Amino acid sequence: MAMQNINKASDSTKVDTSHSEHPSAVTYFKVAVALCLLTGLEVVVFFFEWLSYGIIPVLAVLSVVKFALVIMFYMHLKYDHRLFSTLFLTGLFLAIGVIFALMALFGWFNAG
Amino acid sequence: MPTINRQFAKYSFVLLAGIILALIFGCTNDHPQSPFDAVGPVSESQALIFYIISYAGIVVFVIVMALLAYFTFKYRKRSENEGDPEQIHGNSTFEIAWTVIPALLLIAVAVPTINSLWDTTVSPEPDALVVRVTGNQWWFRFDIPELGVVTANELHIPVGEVINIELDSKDVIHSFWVPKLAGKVDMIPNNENTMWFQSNEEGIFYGQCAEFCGESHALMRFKVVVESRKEFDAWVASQLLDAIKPSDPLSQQGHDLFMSSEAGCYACHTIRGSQKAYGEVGPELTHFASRLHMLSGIMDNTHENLISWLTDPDEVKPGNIMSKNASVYNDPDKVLSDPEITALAAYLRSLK
Amino acid sequence: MTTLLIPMIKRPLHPTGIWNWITTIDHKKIGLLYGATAFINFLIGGIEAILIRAQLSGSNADIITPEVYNQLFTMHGTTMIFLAIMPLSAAFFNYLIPLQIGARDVAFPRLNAFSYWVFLAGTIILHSSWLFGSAPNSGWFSYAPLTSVAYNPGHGMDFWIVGLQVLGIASLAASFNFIVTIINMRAPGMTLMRMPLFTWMTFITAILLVLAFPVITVALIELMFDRSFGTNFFFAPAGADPVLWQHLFWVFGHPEVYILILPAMGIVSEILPTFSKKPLFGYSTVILAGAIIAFMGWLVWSHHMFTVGLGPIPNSVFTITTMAIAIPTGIKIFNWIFTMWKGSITFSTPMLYAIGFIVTFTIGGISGVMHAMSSSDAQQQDTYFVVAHFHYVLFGGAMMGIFGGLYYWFPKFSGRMFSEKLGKVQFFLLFIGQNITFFPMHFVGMDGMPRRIYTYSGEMGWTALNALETSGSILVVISVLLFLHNIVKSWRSGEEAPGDPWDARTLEWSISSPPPEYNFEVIPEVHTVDEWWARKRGLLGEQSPSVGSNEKGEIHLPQPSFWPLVSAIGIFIGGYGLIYSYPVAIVGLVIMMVGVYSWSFEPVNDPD
Amino acid sequence: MAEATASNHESEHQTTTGLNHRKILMWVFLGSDCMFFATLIATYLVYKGKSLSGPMPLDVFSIPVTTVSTFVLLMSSMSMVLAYAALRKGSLKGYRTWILSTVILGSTFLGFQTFEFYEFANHHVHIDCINPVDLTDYEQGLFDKNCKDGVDHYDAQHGLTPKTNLFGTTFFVLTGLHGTHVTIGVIWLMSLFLYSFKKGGVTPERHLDTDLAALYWHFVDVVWIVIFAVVYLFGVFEGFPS
Repeated sequence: MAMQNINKASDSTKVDTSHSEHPSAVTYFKVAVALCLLTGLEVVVFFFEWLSYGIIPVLAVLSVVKFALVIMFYMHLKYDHRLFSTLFLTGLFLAIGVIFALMALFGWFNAG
Repeated sequence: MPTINRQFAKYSFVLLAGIILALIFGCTNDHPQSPFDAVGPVSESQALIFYIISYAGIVVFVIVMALLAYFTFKYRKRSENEGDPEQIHGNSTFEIAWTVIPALLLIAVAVPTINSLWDTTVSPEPDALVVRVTGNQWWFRFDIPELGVVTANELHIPVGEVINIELDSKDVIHSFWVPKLAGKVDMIPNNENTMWFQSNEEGIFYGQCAEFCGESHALMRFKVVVESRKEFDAWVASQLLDAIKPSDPLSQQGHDLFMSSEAGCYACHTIRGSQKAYGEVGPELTHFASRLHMLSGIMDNTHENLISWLTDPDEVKPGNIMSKNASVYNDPDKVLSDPEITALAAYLRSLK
Repeated sequence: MTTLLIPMIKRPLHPTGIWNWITTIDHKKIGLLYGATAFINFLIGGIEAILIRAQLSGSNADIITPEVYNQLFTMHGTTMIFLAIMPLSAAFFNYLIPLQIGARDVAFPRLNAFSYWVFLAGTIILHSSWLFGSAPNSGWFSYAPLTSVAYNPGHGMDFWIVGLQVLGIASLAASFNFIVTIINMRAPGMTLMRMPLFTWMTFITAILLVLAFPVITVALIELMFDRSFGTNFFFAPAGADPVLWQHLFWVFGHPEVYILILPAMGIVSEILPTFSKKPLFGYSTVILAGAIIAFMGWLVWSHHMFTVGLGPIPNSVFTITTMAIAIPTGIKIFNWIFTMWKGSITFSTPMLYAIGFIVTFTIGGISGVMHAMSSSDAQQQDTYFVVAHFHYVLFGGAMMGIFGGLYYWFPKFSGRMFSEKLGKVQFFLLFIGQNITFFPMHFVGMDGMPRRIYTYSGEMGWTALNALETSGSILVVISVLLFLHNIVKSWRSGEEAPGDPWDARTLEWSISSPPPEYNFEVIPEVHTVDEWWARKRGLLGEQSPSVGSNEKGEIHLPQPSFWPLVSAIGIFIGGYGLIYSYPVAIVGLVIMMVGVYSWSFEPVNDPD
Repeated sequence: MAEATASNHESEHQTTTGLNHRKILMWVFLGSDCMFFATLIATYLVYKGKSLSGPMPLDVFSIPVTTVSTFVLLMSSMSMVLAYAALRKGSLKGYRTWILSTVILGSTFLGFQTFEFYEFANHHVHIDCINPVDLTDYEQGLFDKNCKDGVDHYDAQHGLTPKTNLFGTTFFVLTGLHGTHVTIGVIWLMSLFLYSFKKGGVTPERHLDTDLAALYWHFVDVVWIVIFAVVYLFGVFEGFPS
């Protein structure tokens, strides 16, 4: 929901591709609202004890969305040169890979 | 000038080839820690893989070097006014060939390797005799829980039987390695490992700690004595007995010293059957004199060696805990006299 | 406050002599500083190696005590890896990258100076541990828990931790700089696929480095906290698993191996085409293979840990990934060999080194595949077989490549020619010496000799081969001394070198030797790989480069600065502070902050 | 830090990609910093649930408090981006307002963290032995050990420090190093705020100085987003999900 609104908002913002490509303050504000809502959702989910391990995918998705919102809008990766995304995402994906590899090697994903 | 260089090159290659050949033929496998002289299924499997990859490697090396030598010879610049050669930028057929052929070769050697890896890692008889090995700076403690045997640095096992090993460490990381029986597996505190091996031959096999573990890492060795089931049973029976009581005045004096609070040996060593020697910091000494070697297998178990050890342990095994912590070694006022050392040695040598 | 400081310390605008070197931000001078410092480190590491070889020359030798022996091999490894090979590569990066891509300097000249001074600080910190009586003694990979205070009191490990952290800052700063330089400072027309191979390998190395060093940084922080503040990262009684250190170390350590070897591969890829008078065979394949090696460097780290007991599944996975690395490595070797195919080969000293590199590196590569076989590796791990393998890769590979590069670019660095005759003698001595030193190690290793033992008994049967190894190492020493003699003598009184003595192919040869301070009078326009070759041979046809107007008057070079040095001094003092006294560390931090602030507010060029 | 502040006033040379050197540098640095935090997070996860003694995450964490501090950090990101937008529009006044807000919000976050560390270190356990409610495993252990006949309650200090257990070690070092990043960011932004009073110090033309600080600041924010989920909210699980 929030994502869609933001997409609409940024679509409606006049994006000048030639010079200043950055979104308006309104967009920034909407992103902030979305971030707060998502954080709120995370905390609410946290108190749903019946979710048990189901909380992990939910939290993972919610924080990935938050992460993406900040780097795309606040850090302008959505509007900037692709090189910046490439440089950052190289480190990011490798980092995620190393975390998962170490978790696997220390038995996180063993049967059970 | 070029001729000088070429001659120099020729001689040096002859020299090098000579050395390599000497090495290959000079390398015998009867050395005490040579894994090529494999005596059990684990080390045999590992040696086989080594041979496969060595021969494959030598073939690849020879082909590559032959190509290199041929090209350097064939395409050397012959005269100063030789024109530019054709500017060849590449050749996809060649490049695909030297991608695909090595890949196939690697797949071919990967299959037996993975096979051997599982065979050598997973014990075929999980219920067979278990030996617990604990690493210490710088000696090995051996327990055979189901038989109640505890010993140090000299492990006896029966021939032709699977032995399951459990590895642990009391301090830093060590590694358990008897080259003729099996490749090494590390002994890590808080992270126990298992391995297995079997010996198809009787004999005494050398082992050594293979992971750097501090000052006297080089002196952390041990022996595995492989004997017939009958001899093994006899050894177990003798190990289960309590220590022999001192029978002559000298060893009695040594015994008293050992148990005295001045020397304090009892605090760290176990001599079963004695009143108070049940320390576990140092090696078990109940049947010390029954061992062929002393001090984690670095020397024969003789009176002279024992005297030199007791006189100045730090000289024999630098940095060891006994010379650091025992008051008779770190306090100049409490140094043992020569007669005392002789008595101690006599007592220890009596512990058959 | 710092804005007030700036006018008080006058900018070193026209310094001469020693101040010229201290405040320089010229990439060429920094490159030479790197090279000289790193070569001195190489000699120190060599002395350590010789002492090790002396102790091992016979059974039960008693030349040095076990404790000193342990310090020697630890410092030998650390020195050669972090203080010799890496900075020698960095010397080439510094000197050559701007020249190869047609730039006047690197992207951040002051950051470049900072890298050097911080590297020097790390060097001094590490070596000074000898003077303070407690050199690190746990091996270059310092496995926990041998590094904890309980088993390793004294400051040796602290020197190691701080030294590596400081060197890490230097390496990271340099790598950030080179990544930006290569991305953003290329001459017009120099697309990525027109860059010289050495530039490509530098680029890949720098990317590996910025991704790998943070891992060791964190591991070292964790170790430092364990030692200094009693945390439990590697403290087994609290439930910690010491294997974590090994994982973190090798997640860094394996890419580090490629950080060491890729620059040498780049150097060889420059030398072979030049002396074969042919372009590199399969230029894009070689680049791709380099990139794949770098990427796969992240997938294989546990092959250093086959005996740790990870279990058969991880060991199988890492066996396969490790073996797969042989494929791109093999591709490179074949491409190098086929560069000579149908060429017109001149056997100058650099070319001999390139060919020697192929020979020894192939041996190291094959023994590497032998280690990949996790089953039989259980018999090789931690024996002299491993020692043989990585010396073939690091000495026979990286150092041979670096020696080749030193000869190849010596005329460019110095403006003088070296003595070919001495160079060739030196090559053969080194080549033979290192093979006599390291080849028998395969055999003693497979004869059951563990590494890192200060003594062995005669009954083991290792004595003869060890004596042979020691005699080989003497040949290596003689040859290195010969190299020094050749370099010093030639630098002083060698024949003057033309701009392009080898009839080479890349842009650095299009300018005079040594290059002017501004490198290129006119920034060249690039049309093809091997641009300089194409220009010389008139292959560019219509597009032939215009000589252009002399824009010399408009060349603006960044001005020298004190602040990189001040910041580095802050780190240097802070380093000792972390080892001995935290208040001193704060003093160091303050000095660094002053340096960084002043640097930030100092313009690149003062207004005229 | 030194890397990030390198050569502030690089003149705008023509570059190969048309992008600014310093901005590329910043992104490479951030990519590299991902690996820094990945190693710390991996250490935390590898040791999760392996502590031999309490307190465990659920014993000390206060999710509402951390939610507030997370909210504060998210808001600081918004004010940062608004400061940058104001500068691009040429409003120096707006710039100062927003950047000061960011500094204040960032400092507030650090205040929360200090408070949290202090609370954890001085964690107090109160167990009602007669009518125990909602005991965590750790408290149950204390209950079993201490609540004998005739004891009606148990009170004790069971603080969590970096030395206490693996959880304490990994938690404090991970969040502490994040806090160090925030501190550096606060100093950086504060410097920009002060510099904006110097004539020509901060101008729309030199928006890059602020842009770089902003990128750093947002990165610190996204790292916290991960830490909040992985360290705090995953805290419901004492150990591995197996």
